[in-house]
Amino acid sequence: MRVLRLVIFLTLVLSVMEILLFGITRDITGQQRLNVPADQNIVTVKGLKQWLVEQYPAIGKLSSLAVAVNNTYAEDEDNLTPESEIALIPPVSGG
Amino acid sequence: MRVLRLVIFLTLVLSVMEILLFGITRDITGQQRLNVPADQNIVTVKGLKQWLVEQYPAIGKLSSLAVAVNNTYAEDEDNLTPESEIALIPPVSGG
Amino acid sequence: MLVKLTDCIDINEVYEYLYSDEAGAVNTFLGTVRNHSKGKTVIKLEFEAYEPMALKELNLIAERAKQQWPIYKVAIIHVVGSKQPGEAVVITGVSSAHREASFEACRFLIDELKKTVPIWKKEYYEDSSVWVNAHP
Amino acid sequence: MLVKLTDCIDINEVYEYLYSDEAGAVNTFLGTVRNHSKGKTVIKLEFEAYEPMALKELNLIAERAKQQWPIYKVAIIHVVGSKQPGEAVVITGVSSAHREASFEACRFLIDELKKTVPIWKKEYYEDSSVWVNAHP
Repeated sequence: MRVLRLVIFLTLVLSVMEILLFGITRDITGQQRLNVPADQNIVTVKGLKQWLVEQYPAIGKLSSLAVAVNNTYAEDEDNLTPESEIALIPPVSGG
Repeated sequence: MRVLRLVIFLTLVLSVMEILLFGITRDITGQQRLNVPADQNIVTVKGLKQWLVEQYPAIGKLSSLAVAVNNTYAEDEDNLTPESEIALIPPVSGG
Repeated sequence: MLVKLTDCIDINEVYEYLYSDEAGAVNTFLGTVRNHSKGKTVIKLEFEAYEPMALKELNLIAERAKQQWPIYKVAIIHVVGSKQPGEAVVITGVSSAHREASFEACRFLIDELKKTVPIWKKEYYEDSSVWVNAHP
Repeated sequence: MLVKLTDCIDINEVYEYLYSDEAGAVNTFLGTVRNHSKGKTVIKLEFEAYEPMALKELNLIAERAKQQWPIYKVAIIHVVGSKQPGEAVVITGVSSAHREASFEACRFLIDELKKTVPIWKKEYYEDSSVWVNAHP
């Protein structure tokens, strides 16, 4: 019983996804990084975007919303794993 | 008779046209400026070009030949007067 | 390729890098902070970058330019941090044998930079501020 | 407008002139002496200008650019005399609110300069020399 609890605990902790935030999404969330609880069962880019918009409707009002995985733009159907570096990319405005 | 000679002399001297030369036309003629004798009766840009090509056939072999009158490109039918600043413009190659 | 993020752009460094005895043409684009935007007086701009990804994207753009045009050297430098009107924000530069390639590639660099590189700017006016491009 | 013929081009002078708190975009084109031309090694170039007319034509081109694009400042400087590989020959530059106009106007300046301005260059190779463009 104790062993089972430990396994569940570790699984939850290890599988928390951390999302890096920049620009306006820092202002919207009031945070520089966001933890996605494992029990949300988010496995794709599309799933992450939907969850974010539910949590923070202001994110749904942006001109565009992209997700980068390991410093590369990801497609909606791409899979997410907790080991990846995941970042939310609101509309860029360099230059 | 002496007065007539003087008038003819002055007319010739005053009506000599001076042509400024640049670039390859300096090399062709061996001169920086060219005098067109009044007795050649050259009155247009076209006439000047024809005369020049007769005197220096190498000028006829250039990619283009323009004439500037008072620092402005002139057309073939434009008139020339000895009072103008006249320059021969071989193909330009600035830049 | 001279590709970096920096606090302050040094134009002479860019020219020294781009200069080459083989190249006859150097085109550069410099973006600076305007004192007006959409009718409002701009006090300052703040630039934030997702630095590792921004560098990766800048290098990708420079590589694509080198594949697309016969060019010798490519420079792209963008600032991060706070900038006031008149200050340099970005410079793109290309050297090539002939001018056509230098103009086209330099234009490509700045156009692509504005589309894909994860850098964000916040414009500060006298009484408000806004993340540029954030909303339709 | 900064329009002149000179012995030596100073890039910083050009940028100082073009910079403006109103302008967000500065495009410049720099032409330099290439060490090769049509397969031959270039030793030096000699530039000769019909100076009063060259200045008049350069000013005309700058004026036409100002009529055609919404631009703030225009610079065109060309050298006269002898130049070695790597040295600057010509610089054109434009500042404007947005980048499109700066690229297009700067390109126009150098394209027109090469077509109409009475300046001639002689290329010196190891064993010969030629007036560029003189023959078909």
